[in-house]
Amino acid sequence: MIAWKIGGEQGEGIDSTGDVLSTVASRMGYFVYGYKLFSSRIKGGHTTYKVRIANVPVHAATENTDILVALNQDTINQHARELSGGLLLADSVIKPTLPDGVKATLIGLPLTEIAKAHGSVVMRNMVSVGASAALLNLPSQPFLDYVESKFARKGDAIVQANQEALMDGYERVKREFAGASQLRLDSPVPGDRLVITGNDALALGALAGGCRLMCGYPITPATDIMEALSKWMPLVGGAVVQMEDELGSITACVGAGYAGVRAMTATSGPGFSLMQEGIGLASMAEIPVVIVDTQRSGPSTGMPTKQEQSDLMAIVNGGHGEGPRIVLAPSSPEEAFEDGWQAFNLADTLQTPVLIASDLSLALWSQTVDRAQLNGPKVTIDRGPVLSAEQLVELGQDTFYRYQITADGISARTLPGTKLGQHLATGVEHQPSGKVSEDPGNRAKMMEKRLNKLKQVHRLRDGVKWEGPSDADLVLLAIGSTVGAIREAQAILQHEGHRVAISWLRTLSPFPVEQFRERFQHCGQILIVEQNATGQVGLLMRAAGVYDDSRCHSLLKYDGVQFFPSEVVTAARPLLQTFVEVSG
Amino acid sequence: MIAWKIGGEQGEGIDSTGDVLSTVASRMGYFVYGYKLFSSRIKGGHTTYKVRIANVPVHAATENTDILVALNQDTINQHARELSGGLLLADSVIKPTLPDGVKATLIGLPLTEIAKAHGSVVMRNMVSVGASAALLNLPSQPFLDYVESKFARKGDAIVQANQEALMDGYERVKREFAGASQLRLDSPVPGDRLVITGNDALALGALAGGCRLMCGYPITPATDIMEALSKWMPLVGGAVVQMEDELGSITACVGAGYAGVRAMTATSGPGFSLMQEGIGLASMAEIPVVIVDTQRSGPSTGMPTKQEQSDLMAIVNGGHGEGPRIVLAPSSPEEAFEDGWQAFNLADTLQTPVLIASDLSLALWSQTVDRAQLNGPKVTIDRGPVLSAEQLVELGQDTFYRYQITADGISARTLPGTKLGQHLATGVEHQPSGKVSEDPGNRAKMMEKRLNKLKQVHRLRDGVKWEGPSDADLVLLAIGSTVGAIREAQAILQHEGHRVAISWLRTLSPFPVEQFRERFQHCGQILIVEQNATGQVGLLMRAAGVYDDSRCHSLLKYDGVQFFPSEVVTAARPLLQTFVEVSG
Amino acid sequence: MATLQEFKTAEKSWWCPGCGDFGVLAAMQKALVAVGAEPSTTAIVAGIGCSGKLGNYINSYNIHVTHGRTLPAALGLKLGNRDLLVLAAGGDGDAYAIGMGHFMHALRRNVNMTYIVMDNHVYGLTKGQTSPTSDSGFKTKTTPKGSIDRPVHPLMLAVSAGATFVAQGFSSWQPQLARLIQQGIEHPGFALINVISPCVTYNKVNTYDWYKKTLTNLDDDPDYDSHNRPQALARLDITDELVTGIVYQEESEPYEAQIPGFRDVPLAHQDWHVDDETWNQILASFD
Amino acid sequence: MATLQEFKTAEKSWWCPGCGDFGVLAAMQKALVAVGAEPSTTAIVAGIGCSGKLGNYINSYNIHVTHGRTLPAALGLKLGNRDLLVLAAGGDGDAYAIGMGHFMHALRRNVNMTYIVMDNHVYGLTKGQTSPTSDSGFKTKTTPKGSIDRPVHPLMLAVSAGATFVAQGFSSWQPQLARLIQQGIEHPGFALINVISPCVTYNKVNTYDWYKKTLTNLDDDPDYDSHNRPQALARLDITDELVTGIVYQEESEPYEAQIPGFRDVPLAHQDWHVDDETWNQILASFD
Ligand SMILES: Cc1ncc(C[n+]2csc(CCOP(=O)(O)OP(=O)(O)O)c2C)c(N)n1
Ligand SMILES: Cc1ncc(C[n+]2csc(CCOP(=O)(O)OP(=O)(O)O)c2C)c(N)n1
Ligand code: SF4
Ligand code: SF4
Ligand SMILES: [Mg+2]
Ligand SMILES: [Mg+2]
Repeated sequence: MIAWKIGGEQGEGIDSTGDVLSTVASRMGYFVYGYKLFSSRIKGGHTTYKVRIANVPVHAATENTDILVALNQDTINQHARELSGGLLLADSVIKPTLPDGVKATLIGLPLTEIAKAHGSVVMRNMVSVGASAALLNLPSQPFLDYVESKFARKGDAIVQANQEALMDGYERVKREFAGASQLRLDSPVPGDRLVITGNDALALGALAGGCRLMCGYPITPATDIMEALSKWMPLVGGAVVQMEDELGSITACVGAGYAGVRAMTATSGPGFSLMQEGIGLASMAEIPVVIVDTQRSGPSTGMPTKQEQSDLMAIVNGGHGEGPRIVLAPSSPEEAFEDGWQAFNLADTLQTPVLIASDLSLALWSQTVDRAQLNGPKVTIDRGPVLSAEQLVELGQDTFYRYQITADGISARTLPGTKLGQHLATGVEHQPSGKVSEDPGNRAKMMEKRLNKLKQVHRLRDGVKWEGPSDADLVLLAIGSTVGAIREAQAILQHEGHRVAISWLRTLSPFPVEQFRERFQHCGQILIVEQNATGQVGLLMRAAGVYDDSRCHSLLKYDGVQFFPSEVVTAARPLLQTFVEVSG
Repeated sequence: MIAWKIGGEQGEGIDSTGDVLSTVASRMGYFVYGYKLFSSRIKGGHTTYKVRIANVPVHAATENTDILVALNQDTINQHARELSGGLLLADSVIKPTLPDGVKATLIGLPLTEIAKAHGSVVMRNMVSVGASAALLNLPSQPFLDYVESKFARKGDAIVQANQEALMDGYERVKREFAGASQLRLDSPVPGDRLVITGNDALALGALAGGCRLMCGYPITPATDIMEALSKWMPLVGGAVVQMEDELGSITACVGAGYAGVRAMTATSGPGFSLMQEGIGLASMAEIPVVIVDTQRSGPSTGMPTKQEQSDLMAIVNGGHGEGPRIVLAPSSPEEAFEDGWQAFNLADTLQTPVLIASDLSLALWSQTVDRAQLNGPKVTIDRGPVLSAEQLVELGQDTFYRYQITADGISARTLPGTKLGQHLATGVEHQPSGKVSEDPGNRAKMMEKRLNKLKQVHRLRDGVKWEGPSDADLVLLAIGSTVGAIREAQAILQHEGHRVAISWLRTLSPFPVEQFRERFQHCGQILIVEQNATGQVGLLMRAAGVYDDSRCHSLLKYDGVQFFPSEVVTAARPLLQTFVEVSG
Repeated sequence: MATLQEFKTAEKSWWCPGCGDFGVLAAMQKALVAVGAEPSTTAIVAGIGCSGKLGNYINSYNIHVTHGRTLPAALGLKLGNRDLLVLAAGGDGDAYAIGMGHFMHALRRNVNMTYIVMDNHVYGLTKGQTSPTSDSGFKTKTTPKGSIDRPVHPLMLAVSAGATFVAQGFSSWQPQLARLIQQGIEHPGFALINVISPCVTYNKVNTYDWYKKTLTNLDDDPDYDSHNRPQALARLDITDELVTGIVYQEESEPYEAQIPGFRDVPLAHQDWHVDDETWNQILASFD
Repeated sequence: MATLQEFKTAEKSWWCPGCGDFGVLAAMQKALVAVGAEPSTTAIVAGIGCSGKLGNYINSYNIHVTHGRTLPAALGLKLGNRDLLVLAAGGDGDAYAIGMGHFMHALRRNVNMTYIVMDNHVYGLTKGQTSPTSDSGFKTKTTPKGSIDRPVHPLMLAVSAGATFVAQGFSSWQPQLARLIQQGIEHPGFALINVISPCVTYNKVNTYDWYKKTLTNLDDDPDYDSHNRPQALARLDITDELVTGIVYQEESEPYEAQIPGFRDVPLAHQDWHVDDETWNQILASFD
């Protein structure tokens, strides 16, 4: 496992450097996890891109770095301390100096100058990649192949210039700093894999699940979903509409859901707050719709480019009144893909809004995924109970009862265009026929009908995941991207000889009470690891009546930085000691 | 205690009939509680107005009726069953018939005809009032005085015609149905009292507390607040602005709060959902603002004219991210008045949004209040820490640190216009100076600073009210207008010999944990009575860690009809029996 | 082809006797018959207000949304199934206060639908507050001394915002109103029909009589050319928008005809499975 | 009287080198000096976007609100303290997409404030999607085949919506821009200054050079009368709004001067206690 990081100013090509490295490493058969530090500004401002490379799956951020590529002294000052004996590759034009007390091998190369020699300063990323490849002791050919495929469309000259820049960096390190790097990755494990972010995986899942209309409004860190679908929708005959705001986005999706098309919107906190009213409409009129909230640091505008999981209360029950909402929480690109399509099946079968609680780290950071996990053409599409004109004729009623009271609360719908299926779908309380009604008896029945539908969710989906012994002394519980950190923490703790399990919630609402109870009945302490200040996962557990004061502990982080496994380990150890002491 | 009810079609003058009766009864020294049944339409549709009159305070709706005034047969069909031996006064033009099995004395009077004889059908309300007064065995003079004062501005002819119509109704009953009514109220208890709704009391409180700007958008049942302030603001030099929507309303109030004026908006569920983003801005930028949510049946448009308490989760934590919110819950006009002004003191001292969770029944139904309880000129105004230019000079800093970290989280502010006090107030995370910052250390401190402020709330205000023995066998717990029903239920149960207390929450957020624990430590069972389907007060208790599964029970109602004391009594009795059995 | 009767529902209307909305409903039903619409392929999106109850009285697919959001819902509905005849309807508050942003953007987007605004210059359902089209000086419970806002001029705004079809009708002038709605439906793009629909309960100023005195009918002016934008703007300015008829129209290609790759088969009816070839093409960018 | 230096803050700007917003900031500061403003009595409301960061760089009272809501915040701020000089500023997305409804209503309300829209025809801060003023055909990540929306015409809309002062400036033409902002501030009502402020990173079409070629300056046309509404509308139509200068202005009495009973002393400075007489007068209706 090697951790490589590059740092410089925003707009200096940092992103593409990291992208090249992770893509090539993945193609070679390694697993990668790549993540950035960036600000809510376009050019300037410090930014870093870190790539962890290993021959086993990697899902989390860490603190230490093996190779740091610095395009400015600022990067060295801020990050050299992470090196602890590693390699610092710096552009010699900045006259790099190591801060006091930092141990690292400084490798100065005129990155900018070399790039210019090959034609342009923008090729500095290729020089950096080449030099990095040499330090990683990787062969150069896969990088050259990548450059060829990436720039093929731009012509041979461009391909060649980039390849030469890359090789120049590669060879200078091999030549001038031979033996400087002892780093070596274990053998790759070839496989058919992709490098993908949670946002892209979710968009893929939606597309595979039949989403054919996306109405959205740009917002970090959700915009990628709209951008990805903007590229893909023309291929499948669907549409993306950039709306005037999020009020429009959600309502357009509700209108589309009523028409029978699978429609989705994706936003982050501020936009999500604006959607609360529209989501309530979908709950009340029983219209399928899918809403993604890729959470970021709040409240208000907060820190738009920083990680947080603090919209959970708003997502689960932030609308006025009491309408059914289903809330899914993916923790990896694979699960984002799965939720992307399952959300539509749930929305159609239960005729209610389905919300996906994603978060910035899951949304934006790319990681290795088996291609087989993203099998779009194989996805099942379940449109739920929809009646055709023929079926309506068979039914032989003179009115179509859109909101017929049924045992499970689910009533068949008709799509506009279907003969005899006309009805009123309204956000006002209504009778089974759809007609507005203020009758108390009807009201109570309708409330129960709608809320009852949620009981079906756990039948359709496993709400609580678990890895490790069922009678573990400690369970680390998380949601979203934090699952990557607890998984790595689990490995460390197990390595130390502890019996540790991890668990994560796949469905936040309705809360999977039974499944939770069953999973957690034999274990010891529970450490809830979440990225917010008020312990919202804990609050959801309390509301569900499964929070056990004697066993539950909380590890919160709300500084905008994603969890490191080491932090979880540090918080976990005392709990394990307690256990050992008590039982020992 | 007498219950009088009138029923007919919307737009037929039902409202004014009830208003006259309750106002005159109050002036005579009786306590009244008047409430309506109405639909979300303007004319047509069944409506009733019920007035309970007694010589002790009345705070709740009940099921039975002593006198029913029916302007149409529909009213008789729907409500005669409530009479159980009472009096049915019906317009003889409708040829009234009693439904099978209903026992009541039918008193037919040509109400419409009499009215026409006195000049116009609109005077039917006066005829009905006169006839009702006679059936109530009340003197006629106070009614005549009322008519005089009410119509004085319209001229003598109008006064006289109305008085004559009233007396005609009065005397016909005395003459033609002498002895039909044995109803008699106990002696009145003269006092200086008013008849007022929660909405008006809240608006009065706000005005008294220094609210000088109201920005709102009409919505049932909140509009009265804006309408009342529209009348009053010109008297105090303030303004009411009818905005284009609720997004505008909340943001205008935030802008005004920044300017240093006390600004308020009032809405109901749908509008409240739209305000979530703006409330978050106020939390983050630490700007005082007051928001009223007069809850109604949700979700979505729901039943706009029906009672519910189902926005609590949205009010307490419906915004994205985690910003401090203070949530008050008045249960009577007196408390609505108190919260009206206290909200502004809290908002100014803690520099954060203050939300008032009202409900339709509290908002719209009028009841008797001692004038001394609404003493506007005596209200204390605490503007919280605001620095003047002179104080800034004394401080001698070159930058003003608007968001200085302090022990209690509260930092002094400056109002625009103050020399040397310039700063940036932003919804983006910021340093103590107000400058934008994404630094993790700063972020964590700022989150803690803002959330810490909430600790002050319980010092400033009693969050849990209690009436009855502290070691009661059963406590009825409620919020808002439901407190009226539990208070009456308590009286009934105590009368039956049970030891019953009632308690209600005055502050919903931050939850008054300590006070709650202290209050509830010695009591037995707890019945939480609330008007929603998911038990939101219970959920708030669970989140606060004070929900005790072994003692807590829930009585929920979500059919749009307010609680009747009898329903509470019925649900309470088994719990008291359990107690008796267990302990006996 | 459906008859007028087929477009009616059994429900008794909740409007006050004499409300202008009755006329709007009737004209809409007539227009639907005139264009040969079928109840099952007609979809109506209604807003919140007295006006918004209109959908309850038409036999068709109806969705009654949140206040001010008819147009985004109608957009989704039409893109979801482009074979539907889509109508949106709501009040002046719904359209021009809370819905103003969507209105402006719907005009420039030009999705094929017809928008009927039932303009009574007041908020009816909330019991008579000023609306964006209320005259200055109009007294209501929120403006006891008279409104100090200057009214919104919806027709002028629509034309300025790039509307391709703008008309105004009057609830009492049924034949013209039905014809305007019909023409709006037949227009291949976004059609705005602002309908003067008096509120007999809360607006005692802009009454039927008042309109009969002040409205002029563009149909009666042989010189008026509804294809001439500057003329339209000028006429609206001079008349303070007190006109009926087609104010402005232009050739238009609807939005949905321009969406890249958008198919003729309605989205709702397509087979949503993605084939292997397309899938692999998409995944290629993550290799 | 404050100097230019006094309106600056020590903070280093977060804009890309060459961004048009630098010019807008500079012109605003110049205009503030020109009108004799003081930092302590100047209040700026900024929106969310690259443009919205402007408030961070002016020494004055600044409130940085949510996306699209500058104008309601500015309304509250001005009514809260009518002695303040109130400026609102934001991007074209902030103003004409999510903020469109407020924009239309601010125009008709006419509170005394100046609204500076930094129009770069693109969403800068979210990394280059189409904005409401983007040209048709503009290619971005959300419109890879080119935008099919027709652009909003903010000046035309403003004039139609009842604006009392409408101007357009260009970030590169400093003297004119500073003068326009100054005139906007001096106008006793709502003043819109749409400023062409190129985004050098995401808009490679509407560049400085492009504008220098296409913009015409109304100041250079001796026949142009900014008090003539029909002429203004016509000119905007012909030029596709590619003009700078005062497009339209009219005499105006601001909203706050018309509020019944509204006092001259700013609300924020009044004694808020209600006296007994007023109180009893109010309570009389509940007797
Ligand atoms: C978000 C929201 N705000 C406010 C309301 C309350 N409301 C219902 S109808 C209406 C306005 C009615 O006026 P208009 O649109 O002109 O329709 P009309 O009743 O006059 O036909 C309002 C403000 C609401 N339902 N939702
Ligand atoms: C409610 C909400 N939706 C979306 C966003 C994300 N967002 C931030 S700035 C922006 C638009 C920026 O464009 P513009 O207003 O033109 O400003 P510019 O950056 O071009 O100056 C958006 C959509 C947000 N902050 N809040
Ligand atoms: S209140 Fe006015 S708009 Fe509403 S139904 Fe009655 S007349 Fe029509
Ligand atoms: S992205 Fe564009 S608008 Fe934003 S700072 Fe850079 S140049 Fe300016
Ligand atoms: Mg209206
Ligand atoms: Mg922009």
